[in-house]
Amino acid sequence: MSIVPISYYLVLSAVLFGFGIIAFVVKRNIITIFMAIELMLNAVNLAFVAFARAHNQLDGLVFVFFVIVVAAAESAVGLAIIITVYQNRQTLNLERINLLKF
Amino acid sequence: MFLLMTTLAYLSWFERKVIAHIQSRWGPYYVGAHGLLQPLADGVKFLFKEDLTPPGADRFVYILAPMLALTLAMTTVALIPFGPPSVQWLGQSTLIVADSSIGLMFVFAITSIGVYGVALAGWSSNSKYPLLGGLRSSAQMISYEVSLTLAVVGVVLLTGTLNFNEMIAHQSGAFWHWNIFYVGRGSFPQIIGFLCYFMAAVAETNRAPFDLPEGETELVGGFHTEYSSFKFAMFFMAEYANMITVSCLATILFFGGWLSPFPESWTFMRYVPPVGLLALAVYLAYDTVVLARGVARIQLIVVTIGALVIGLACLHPVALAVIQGPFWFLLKVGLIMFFYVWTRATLPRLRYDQLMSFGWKFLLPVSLANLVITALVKVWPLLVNHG
Amino acid sequence: MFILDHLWIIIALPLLGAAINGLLGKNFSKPIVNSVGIGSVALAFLSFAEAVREFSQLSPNQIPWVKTYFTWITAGQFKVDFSLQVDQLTIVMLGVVTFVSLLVHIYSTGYMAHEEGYYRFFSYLNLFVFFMLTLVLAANVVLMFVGWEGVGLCSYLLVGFWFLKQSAISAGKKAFITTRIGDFGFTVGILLLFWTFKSVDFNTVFKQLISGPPDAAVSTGVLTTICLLLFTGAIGKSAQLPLYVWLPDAMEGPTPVSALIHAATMVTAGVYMVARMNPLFSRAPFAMFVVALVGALTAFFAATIGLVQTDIKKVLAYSTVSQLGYMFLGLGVGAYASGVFHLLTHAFFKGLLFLAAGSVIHAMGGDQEMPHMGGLRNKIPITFWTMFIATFAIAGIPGFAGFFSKDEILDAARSGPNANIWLWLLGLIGAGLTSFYMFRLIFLTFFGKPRYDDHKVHVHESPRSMTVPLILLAILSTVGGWVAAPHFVGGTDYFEKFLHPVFATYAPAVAEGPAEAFETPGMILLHALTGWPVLIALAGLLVAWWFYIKSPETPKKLSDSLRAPYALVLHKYYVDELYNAAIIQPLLWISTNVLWHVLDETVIDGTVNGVARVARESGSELREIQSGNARSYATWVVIGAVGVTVLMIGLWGMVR
Amino acid sequence: MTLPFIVFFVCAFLAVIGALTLILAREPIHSALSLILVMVSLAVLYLLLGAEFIAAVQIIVYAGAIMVLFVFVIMLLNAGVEERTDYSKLAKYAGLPLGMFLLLALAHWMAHSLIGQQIANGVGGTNASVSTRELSAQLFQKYLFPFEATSILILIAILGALVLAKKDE
Repeated sequence: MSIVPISYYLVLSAVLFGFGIIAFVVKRNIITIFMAIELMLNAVNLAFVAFARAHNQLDGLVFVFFVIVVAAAESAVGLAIIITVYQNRQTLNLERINLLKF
Repeated sequence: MFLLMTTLAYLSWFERKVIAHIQSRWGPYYVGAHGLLQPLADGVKFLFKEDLTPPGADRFVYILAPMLALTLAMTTVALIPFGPPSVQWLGQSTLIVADSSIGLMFVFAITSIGVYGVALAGWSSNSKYPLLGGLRSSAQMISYEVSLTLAVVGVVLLTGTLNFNEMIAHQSGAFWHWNIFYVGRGSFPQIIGFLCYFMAAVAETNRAPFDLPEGETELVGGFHTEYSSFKFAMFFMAEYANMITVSCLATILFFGGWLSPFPESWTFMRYVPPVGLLALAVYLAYDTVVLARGVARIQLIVVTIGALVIGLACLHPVALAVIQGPFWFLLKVGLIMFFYVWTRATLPRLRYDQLMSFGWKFLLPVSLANLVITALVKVWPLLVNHG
Repeated sequence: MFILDHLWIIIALPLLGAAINGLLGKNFSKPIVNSVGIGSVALAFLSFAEAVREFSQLSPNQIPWVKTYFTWITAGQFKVDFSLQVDQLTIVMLGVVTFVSLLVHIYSTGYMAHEEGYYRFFSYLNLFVFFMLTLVLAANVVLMFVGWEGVGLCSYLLVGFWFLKQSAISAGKKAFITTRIGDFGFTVGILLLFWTFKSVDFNTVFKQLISGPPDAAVSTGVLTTICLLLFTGAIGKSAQLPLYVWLPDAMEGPTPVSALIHAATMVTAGVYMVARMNPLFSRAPFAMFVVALVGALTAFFAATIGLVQTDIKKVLAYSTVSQLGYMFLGLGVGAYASGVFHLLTHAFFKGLLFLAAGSVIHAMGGDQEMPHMGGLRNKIPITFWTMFIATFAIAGIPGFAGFFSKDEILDAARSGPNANIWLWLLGLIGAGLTSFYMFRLIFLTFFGKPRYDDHKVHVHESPRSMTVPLILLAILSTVGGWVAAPHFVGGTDYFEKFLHPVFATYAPAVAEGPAEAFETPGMILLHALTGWPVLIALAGLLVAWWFYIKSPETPKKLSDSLRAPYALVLHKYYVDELYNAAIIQPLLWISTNVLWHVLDETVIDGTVNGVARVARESGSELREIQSGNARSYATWVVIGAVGVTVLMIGLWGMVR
Repeated sequence: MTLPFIVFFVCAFLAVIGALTLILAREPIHSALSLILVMVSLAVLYLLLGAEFIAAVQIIVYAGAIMVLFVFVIMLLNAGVEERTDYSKLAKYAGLPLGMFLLLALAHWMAHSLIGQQIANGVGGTNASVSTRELSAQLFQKYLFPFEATSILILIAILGALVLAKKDE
C-alpha cells in the first residue's frame, strides 16, 4: 500500500507547516490566524502519523489523537474569546486589538 | 448511480403519495398511472427552469454548496452493504461498493461534513433568511449529531465492531436476534437507542417535525430560498439521499441489515420475494385491465410485465440466492422511510427553542443513559465472573 | 497489646485536646475547656497505665518495644521513620509527664480561673504535653528533636503567656534564644551521629556500638565529640552552666507552667536525653566527666545564688537548676539510674514546691516577695504542710524522697565507677546550701510575724482544685523514695533493677554498669559515709533556723560584714551582666555597624537596587518592542523558531 | 507511477493548494474552506498511511466539528474582507522572508532526514493498516491517564467557552 517514501510525507508536512507559519505572520484576521494555527497542528499530525508508520508503532497515532482533542478544546475556547473580543471592539483585525501593550 | 438518482426521484413521489393517502387525498395522479411519471416531469421541470444567482452572492461558494451537499449525501450510500458479502460478482462482493473496517465512522465523518452544504448555502446567497436558515439548520445538525452518535455507540458496544458486515453477522438468527430486540447475556435491547437514533436522525436530516430551517411559514424555505432550478434539485435530492442513508444505517444497526427476519430453518420463506413481486404484478395487471386509460395503460403494461419477469426470474435458484439480501434490506429501509413520511405527515412542527432544548436537554441525556446502561450490561458478566 | 500497638494514641490525645481548645475554645465556657484539657490528659494518663500493664507482660527480649508507623523523611541514605519506642526509661518518663501534667492541669483550673485567654492557656498546656510525650516516646533522635523543639516552643508561649507584660515577653525570648544556643550543638550532634552511624535510630546506633559501626572509624574521639555536642543541647534545655540564665527569668510565666515545664518535665528533657544516650556516653569517659563536672558546678553555684534570693519563685528556680545539676552529676558519674531516679523524685517535690508557692502567691494576691510574707502557716495550713514536706524531701532529710535519690547520686559520685571526690564535695556542700535556702524560704514565708498588712492583702486558702494536687504530690514526695531505697538502707532498690536493662543492655563490656557498682566491697565504707549528706542537711536546717527564727538580724549583719561576696551572690555573680557585656553588646555592635550599615545598606541594598535599576532601565528600553501588536509578537516567535531551526540543522549536520 | 503515488501526489497537491489559498484568500470563509480542503486531503493521506481510525477522527473532529465552528463564527460575525493594515513594520518586512526560510529549511531538513531515507528503503513498505482495536487498546491501557486528562481538559474548555460566550449582563 504505502510504498510512498515516508520522507515525502515529511516534506509535505514541513511545507504545510511553513505555510501555516507564513499565514500566522501575514494574516491580520484573528480567525484566519487561528486557522493558521490549526493548519500547523495538522502538519504536525501528518508528521506524527508518518513517523508512527515508519516505526510501525501506534504511539504516534495516539498522540495525533490527543493533538486533535486538544485542538478541539483550544478552538472552542479560542473562538469564544474571539466572539467576546468582537463584541467589545467590533473588529477582527488583530492590529486594531493592541491591548497587549506595556 | 442512475439507479440511485431515480430512487431519489421516486422517493419524492412515494412521499407525496403516502402523505396524500394519509391525508386521504389522491396525490399526484395525472402524470402517468398513479402519477408514476411525476418525478420525471419534476426532473424535467427542474432542468429547464431558469437558473438565477442572487446579486452579491459569493459565486464560488454559492455553486459549491449544493454540489457538496449532494455528493456527500450520495457518497455515504457507497458504504452501505445491500446484501451479504458472500454474493460475489467478478471476484468482489457486488452489493457493497466499499467495505471499510470502520465503515460506520466513515459514514459519520461524511454526514458530519454534510453540514457545510447547508451552512455555506445559507451564507453564500447573501440574504438574511437563508443566513438565518443556514445558521439554524447547521446548529441543529451539529447538536443532534451528538445524540445520534451516542445512540449508535450503544450498538457498537454490543457488536464490538465498526464494520457493517460484522455488525450484521453479529445479529444473525431470527428477528429476535436483532440489536433492537435481542435480550441475552451481556446484551441490552437497543429499543431506546433506536428511538433516540430515529428522532435524532429525523432532526439531522432536517425533516418534519424538525424542519424549521426550511419552515416555509417563518423562513421562506430556509437556506435554499435563493436557490432555483437544478441547484435546488440538488438540495432536494441530497435531503432524500440523507434520508436513505440514515434509514439504511438504522436497518443495519438495529434491524439486522439484509438478514431475513425468520429463522434459517424456514426455508420456504426464501420464496417470499418472488411471490411478493408476482403478487404486485397481478395487482398491476388488474389495474391495467380495470382502471387505467390511454398512455397510462401502456405504461402500466410495461411495469406489470417487468414485475412479472423479475418475479419469475427470482424463482431461479441462483437469482433467488442473490435476491434474498437486497430484498429484505430494501423492505426494511422502505418501512423506515414510511415511518419518516408518516411522522412528517402527522406531527406538527416544533419551535426553534423547543427543538434545541429537546435536543440537548432530553435526547442527549437519554441517549447517554442508554449508552451507560448498555456498557454496564455488557460488562456485567465479566464483573460477575471476577467476583 | 492495644496501647502498645497504638502508641500514637498516647501522644495524639493531648494534641487533639490542644487542637480543640486552641481552635474552638474561644467560644467554649470554662467547664468545657476544663473537660477537654483535663480530659485529654487524663485519658493519656489512663492509656499510660494500660501501657504499663501491657508492658509488664512483655518478655525481656521484646524490650525495647518499637513501633514504626510511617516513613517520615527519606533523603538518600537519610531515612527517618515516625517510630515510637517503649522501654523502662520511657515508662518512667511517661509516668512522670502524664501524672504531673494531669495534676498541674487540675491545679490550673483553680489558679488560672480569673485569667484572660483561659482556653489559650489550656491548649498550650496540652500542646506541651503532646510534644513532651513525643520527646519521650521517640525512637530516633530526629523525632526526639521535634519534641525537644516543640517543648521549647511551648515554654516560650507559656512564659510569655501574659504577653502584655514586657518582662514576660523578654523572658520568653530569653528562654527561647538561650535554649537555641544549646540546640545548635544538639543539631550538629545529631548530624554527626548520623554521619557516623548512618542511622538515627537509637537501637540501630546502639547495636552498632556493640558490634562496631559499618565503617569502623568510630574512635572514642568521635564519640566524645558527639556526646559533648548532644550535651550542649542538654545544657541549654536543662539550664546548666553556663546557659542556666533563662530559667530564673522563665518564672515570669504562670506558676503552674513553672511547676510543669520548668521544674518537673521540660527541663529534665536534657537529663532524659543523656540517660537515653547512655551507651554513647558510657563509651566517652571524658564527656562523662564533663557532664559530671558541669552538673556539680551548677548544683553548687545555683545553690549559692539561691541563698539570697527574695523572690519565692526565683529561689525555687535556682534550686531547680541546682537539682538538675545533681541529676547530671549522677549521670556523669555513671549512676544513670540514680540520675533518673532523682529526676523522678524531683519531679514530685519540686512540682509540689512550685504549686505550693503558687498557692502562696495566690493567697498573697500575686505578691512573690518573701520579705512581704511571714506567719502564713495558720492562714493556709494545707499549703504550709505540703510545702513543708516538700522542703524536707528536697533537703534530703532521711525518709523523704529526695533523700534516697540525692544520696544515691552522692554515693555514686564518691564510689561509683567514675567517682571523683571533688565532685562529691561540691555536691555535698551544695546539698547543705540547698537545705539552708529551702528552710530559709519556709521560715521567711510561714513563720515569724506577718510582714504584710491585712487590709490590703486578704490571705485565704486556695480552692480544692489546687489543694488536692498538692496533697497528692506531698504523699508521693514522702513515700516516693522507697521504690528505690538502696540496699544500704535496707531497701530493695526496685527502681534500680527496673531500669537496669536500659543501662546494662548496651553498656560497654569493660566498664561494669552502675548496678554492679553497689555490690562492690566498697559498699561497707560507703554505708559508713552515707551519714554525711544527712548531717550537712540537718546543719543547713539549723543554720536557717538560727538565722531566720532565733535571731533574724544575723543575716543583715552577715551581709554587711562580708558585703562584696554578698553583692556578688545577690547579683547572681553578675552572670547576666557578664553575658550582656561579653556577648550581647558586641553582637549588637556588630549587627548595627557591620551587618546593618556596611553589609545590609551598601552591599545587599546596593545589589538589590542595582538589579532593580538595571531591570528598570533595560525594561524601559525593551518596552519599545512591546508594541502591543500581536503580529509583531508572532514575528518574534517565528524569529525564535528560525533561530532554533538553524541551530538544530547545524547540529543535525554534525550528527550526520 | 503506481496508484498510491498518484493518490499521494493528488492529495499533496490539493493540500498545498489549500494552504496557499488559506494565505491568499481575503475572505475568511474562503480560508476556512481551503483549510477544510487541506484537512480532507490529509485524511486521505492518513488512509494511505493505513491509519484509518485517525483519518475518520480527523474528518469527524477537525472537518466536522472544529471547522464547522469556524465557519459558524465567521457566519455569526459576518466577517468580511480583511483590511490590509501594516502597523507592525516587523511583521510586514520580516514576516514573509522568515516564514519562507523556515519552510525551506524544514523541508530540506525533512527531505534529508535519516528516517525518511531509511523508510524510503522500504522499512515502512509493509502495508498493514492499523486496526482500531489495537489503537484503542493502546489508548485505554498505556495512555489511560492522558486520556482521562484530556477528557477533563475538554470539560474545562466547554465551561470556559460557556463562560466567555454568555452575554454578561
